[in-house]
Amino acid sequence: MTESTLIQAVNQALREAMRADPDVILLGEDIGVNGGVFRATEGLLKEFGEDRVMDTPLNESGIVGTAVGMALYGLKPVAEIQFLDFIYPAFDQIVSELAKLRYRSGGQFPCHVVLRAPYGGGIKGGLYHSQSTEQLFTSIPGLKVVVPSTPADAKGLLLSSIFDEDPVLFLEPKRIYRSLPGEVPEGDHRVPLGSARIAREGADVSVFAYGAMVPVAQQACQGLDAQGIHPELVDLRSLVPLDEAAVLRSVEKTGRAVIVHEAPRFCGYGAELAAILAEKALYSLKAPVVRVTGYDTPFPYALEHLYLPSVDRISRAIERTVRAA
Amino acid sequence: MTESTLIQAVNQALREAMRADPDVILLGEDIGVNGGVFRATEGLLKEFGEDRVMDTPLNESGIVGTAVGMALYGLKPVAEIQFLDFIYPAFDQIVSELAKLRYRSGGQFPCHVVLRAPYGGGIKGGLYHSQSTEQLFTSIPGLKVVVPSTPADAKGLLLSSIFDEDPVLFLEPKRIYRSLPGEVPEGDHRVPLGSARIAREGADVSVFAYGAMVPVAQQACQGLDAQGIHPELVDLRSLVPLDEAAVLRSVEKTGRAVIVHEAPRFCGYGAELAAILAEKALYSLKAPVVRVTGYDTPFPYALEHLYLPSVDRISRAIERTVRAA
Amino acid sequence: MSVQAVPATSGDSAEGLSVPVRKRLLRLMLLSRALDERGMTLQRQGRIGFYVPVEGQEGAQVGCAAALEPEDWLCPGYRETAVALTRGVPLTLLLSQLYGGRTDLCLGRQMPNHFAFRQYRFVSTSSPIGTQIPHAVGLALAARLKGEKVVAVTFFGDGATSSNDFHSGLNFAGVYKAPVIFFCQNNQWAISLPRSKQTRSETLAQKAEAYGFPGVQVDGNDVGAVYAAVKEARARATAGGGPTLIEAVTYRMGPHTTSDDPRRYRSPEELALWKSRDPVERLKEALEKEHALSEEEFDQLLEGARAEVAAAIQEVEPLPPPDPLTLFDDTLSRRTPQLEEQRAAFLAEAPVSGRKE
Amino acid sequence: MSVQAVPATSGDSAEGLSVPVRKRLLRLMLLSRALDERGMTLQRQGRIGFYVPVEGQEGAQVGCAAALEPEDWLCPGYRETAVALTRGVPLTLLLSQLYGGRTDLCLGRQMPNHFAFRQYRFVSTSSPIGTQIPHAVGLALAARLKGEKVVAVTFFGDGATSSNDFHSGLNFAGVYKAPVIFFCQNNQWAISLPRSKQTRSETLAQKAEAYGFPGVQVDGNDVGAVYAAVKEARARATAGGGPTLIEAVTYRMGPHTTSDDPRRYRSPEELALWKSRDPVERLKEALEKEHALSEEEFDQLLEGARAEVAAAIQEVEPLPPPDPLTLFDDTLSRRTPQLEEQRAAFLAEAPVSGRKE
Ligand SMILES: Cc1ncc(C[n+]2csc(CCOP(=O)(O)OP(=O)(O)O)c2C)c(N)n1
Ligand SMILES: Cc1ncc(C[n+]2csc(CCOP(=O)(O)OP(=O)(O)O)c2C)c(N)n1
Ligand SMILES: [Mg+2]
Ligand SMILES: [Mg+2]
Repeated sequence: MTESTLIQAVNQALREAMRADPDVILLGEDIGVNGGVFRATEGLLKEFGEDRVMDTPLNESGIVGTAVGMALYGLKPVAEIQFLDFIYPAFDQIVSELAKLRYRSGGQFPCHVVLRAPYGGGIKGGLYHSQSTEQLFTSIPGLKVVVPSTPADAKGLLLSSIFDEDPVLFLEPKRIYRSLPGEVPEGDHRVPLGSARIAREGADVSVFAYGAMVPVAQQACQGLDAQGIHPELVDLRSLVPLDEAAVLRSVEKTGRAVIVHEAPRFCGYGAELAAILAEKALYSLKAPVVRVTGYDTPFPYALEHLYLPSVDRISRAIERTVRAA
Repeated sequence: MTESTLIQAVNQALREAMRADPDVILLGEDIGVNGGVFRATEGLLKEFGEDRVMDTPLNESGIVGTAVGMALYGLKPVAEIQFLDFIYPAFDQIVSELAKLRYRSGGQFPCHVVLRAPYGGGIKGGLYHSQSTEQLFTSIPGLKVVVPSTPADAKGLLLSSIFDEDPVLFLEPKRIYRSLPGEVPEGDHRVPLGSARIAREGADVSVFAYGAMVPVAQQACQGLDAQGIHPELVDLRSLVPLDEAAVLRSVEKTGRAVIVHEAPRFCGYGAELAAILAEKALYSLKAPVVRVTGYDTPFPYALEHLYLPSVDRISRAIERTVRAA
Repeated sequence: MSVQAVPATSGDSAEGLSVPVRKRLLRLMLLSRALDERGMTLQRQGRIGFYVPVEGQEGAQVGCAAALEPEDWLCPGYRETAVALTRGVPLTLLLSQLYGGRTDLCLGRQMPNHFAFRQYRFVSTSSPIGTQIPHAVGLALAARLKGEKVVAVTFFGDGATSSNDFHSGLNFAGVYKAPVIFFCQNNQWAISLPRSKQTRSETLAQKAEAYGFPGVQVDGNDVGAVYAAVKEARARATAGGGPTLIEAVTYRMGPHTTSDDPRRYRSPEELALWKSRDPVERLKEALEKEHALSEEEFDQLLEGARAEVAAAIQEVEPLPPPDPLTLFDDTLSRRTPQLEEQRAAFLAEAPVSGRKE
Repeated sequence: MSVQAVPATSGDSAEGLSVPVRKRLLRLMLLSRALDERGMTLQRQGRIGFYVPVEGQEGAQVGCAAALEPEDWLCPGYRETAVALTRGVPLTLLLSQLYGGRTDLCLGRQMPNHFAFRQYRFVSTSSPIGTQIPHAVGLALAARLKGEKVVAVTFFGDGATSSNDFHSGLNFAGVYKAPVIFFCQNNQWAISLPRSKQTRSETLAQKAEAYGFPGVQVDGNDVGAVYAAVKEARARATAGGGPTLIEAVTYRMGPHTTSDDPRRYRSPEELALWKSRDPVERLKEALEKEHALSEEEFDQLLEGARAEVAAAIQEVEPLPPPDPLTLFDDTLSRRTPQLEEQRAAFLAEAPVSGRKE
């Protein structure tokens, strides 16, 4: 165990994977000489050379399309998209190719690519360096979507993603890249995809969050203890596949649910969570489900602090939910 | 009033709009000489000339990007995307530009473009000529999403979209382009965006549908009358903005909800409807919400008839919901 | 370049192609044509749902595929039936896909002509235009990394040169000197859009200039010329010389697909002109001029091809559709909990839902 | 073309540019440089959040913008501050955007340097690379349809030539002969990627070949040469001659943005070489050689520029941030029911939620 930041954990996972398997190839913009704009790939060019750490031209559909080709051959490409906000030129490759190759070929051409992308707000990045658009990917059958919230999970989930058989979009909460270091197991540490983590046990209400919203929700939960409210905090970790059993188990216990995400509310990922509860936990629900989310607008710059779910907003939503009839 | 097919109604709306306003410009692949692969633009090149009915090269980001530029100038471009399945090369232009220009410029650059796209299954079009991916657009703040289900609404909603101030994705249910003709008012017939239509009044359960699922759901509802089950069928018509009041009103009356769409279930548009009910109608709900949808897979070819929600599947879901405790 | 432009070479370039080889190519071209004949008819008869004809482009496809090695990777579009035939894919496998039946390797999941044959390094085809182009770059780089001396070849049309992925694929290939052949069949039309309105560039071959590698225009109806151009590009690529863009100038003699009516947008005169350049006729005439082929032998070849196709249809047509439960396979390597539940519900409801078997 | 390639022209081409005009251009270049000095410092001091310097590219930007007419439309990237200055946008408006304060026309919604000035036909800037390129085509076609004799000019970098929208924009412009100028500032770097690894094409200008219209490479550090090239392209476009791609060869002397550290990827020698080609110095020396400018006058110009910037900062800095309720405006022309409700909840919770005012 060593103490690492989340971004260091990402770097460690990449290094581990590349050492363990010569088929792991990295590609992306500025990942070589520059080590990535967030330094996720620091030192890797030096250790593994240009053939395995490829600086690419400025074109995301080229990056993903090339990675798809490598995966069709049997390599394990891990592509960095500099910011999730810049993934859209590759959207066609993701939706039409990456996610559909296995199915459409009757299983002849599985296509295992990992796309790493820093996402989310809180870094004063404005409209195009802050978005949280996981919901644009979670509805695409054939694609896994994973979001760590701690350094240990970042390493464990990334290693699992790289050695998975399916395409994975790996979203990195850049807001906590450096701010919340934690213990990270050495070596081949894996966290299975599709299993949620109970970040905090509680009895009064279930709070669901992922990525950078986990520590914010955690703080809100802690603050409520004093008032005798004991929320359970579930860190989803993997949005696809979703650990539905964990979600239902928690709400069956608490009877109440607060869902937190940075993305706008309307048709956000939280909608699916709420829908599952309306379908499968209706009789357990003692209070309306509540979503604490970004607003249904683009992401602002100067007023970012008012846009993102805060400890305050989450606390109030939890209180309201617990107090509801 | 004349009897028209849905595709004829689209054609009429385009013609009306172009006659009324010289700023209305059409662009897209094969829309000129060929009149569109579905003939939506039949006869328009002849009437309005090449400057206003532009056949474009094969590039959707070029189509949408050019339309954005025209709209920035003040024109009212209406772009055809040949199949919704082929819109993804333009996704960056839609997400990053079209939907954000008004907001990011402080209102200086509103950007009013209409994107028309045939969508959905039931025509044996397989993986790439059948998808229903409205949920990839409804979560994008700054974009309206409209889906007619009758010829009259096709005309009325399209005319409203063309003379709206905001970007609109106008999804045309190609499966019923020709199969269900209906009366269409002559002239400048408008149906306001954001208002649902009660396609059928009922008391026992609310069925929500849109586009080509409306007639299928309608048939299911009719079949149940004999069994003494009287569903209310709400045709949403506009997914963004959603007529939330109409949704809530219906469920407050019936206490039960069945949501129907062709798209895969997980994170589909139905999730938002269910979430709204879990948040705002929990105390009215007498039974779990049920979604009848496509499966969480890509769209099949040979087995399409088993994939799409059928009268049978919808009927059974309604029955189950009405019978639930 | 106008639509009617006469391609760079004309006649039949026999360069290095012996009579027996050319006869083999002719047989493949005829096989493709025979399949087209029946494919179009089967669709009209409602026996298959859709069909994409190759007619007119057999010279380009057969010439290109014949110049490749079995280890080379192919990233095709939806019109590459003759490529698959040249590769040796059995007719029954092709027809299984057209029927979407139980023996379709793709389990009936795609429209006709969207093939995938892993065993033949013939990558799965999709409908969106151009997306296969960067895949070839990735395959080529992967193969090079593993020390394989092979190329990846991607097939696409004149329309596809406008696609985003044409740009990204060619640019990446140039930067990494990837062993790729970009094989563009300029068949003059992208559905109803003529080549002249697709781009103002004089040739499509010259687009390679933008990426710093050679572009070659070749008479696509001259199977020998195509063969030679591909051989050369392949040799350059495997020797480390990087990619080549080949523009094979040809013509789509039939409709875009069975959904299309070309009379809406092109003239009978144009069609007649190009019929006079039919690649099958040209190869036939050249062989006849050399007294290497008789009318009789030709007819035998054609009838043989037709019989092969008929036999394959007979074999494949009676097969049932895929097992309904295959709906729930292969989206991911394992089903999500939600899909598992959907499958269970499907099974529970099956008797009522009109399962076909 | 290697990174150090000497541009096509060198020295200062005075073609048609009188001394007073060149002095005006010099003043604008100095204004941009003065703004850069302060912008970089303000960011380091935490007074603004981010900054994108122009330093080194003033010749290209000022030369281009000066050759245009006020009715021409501009589709900029995020590094076009000197274009805005040349256009006549007041410093206070630029600074309002950098501060994201109450007087920012964009209401503080975007990162610094992502300007929008409708009144100046300076279209709203975004971060994604290349997206503005096809907008220029649409604007140009719209203006032509309305009978306006204007051009649309879009600004982008060497990196952006790899973007999908470079391809789509140039191809559409070629097909429709749209009156567009594609103004590429090849500043040798796309963050850490050198021009040589961006594409294997020898020049960026030659990429126009793929779209059937002229591409011109010009010394971007020679303000007069840029001016002349843009004038010529503009004349051709407005006369119906179609688009031009201009590659202005220049250099980004500073970091990519305040988030970047160029020492990680480029050598001091390279920087020194390009400092010797500084466009400001070159114009200054040329004017001095003609005895049209004294050292003293130059210093006055520079100090004047600095004073202007300082005054504008003083005016703008104290202004409060935008009204929090502006969060809920302008997503659509009217709020959706859901957003209306979110606004109401925000208002209800406002006192506790840390509203700044
Ligand atoms: C991205 C995308 N846009 C539109 C279409 C619809 N479409 C199918 S084929 C075609 C024309 C293709 O022309 P070309 O590339 O020349 O190939 P050809 O059909 O002539 O072989 C179009 C526009 C599509 N399949 N994909
Ligand atoms: C689509 C997209 N991908 C990646 C980025 C991240 N990014 C920002 S600027 C930049 C380099 C741009 O280089 P160039 O076009 O040469 O412009 P310059 O910054 O040199 O002016 C990159 C990769 C982006 N903004 N958009
Ligand atoms: Mg073609
Ligand atoms: Mg640059």
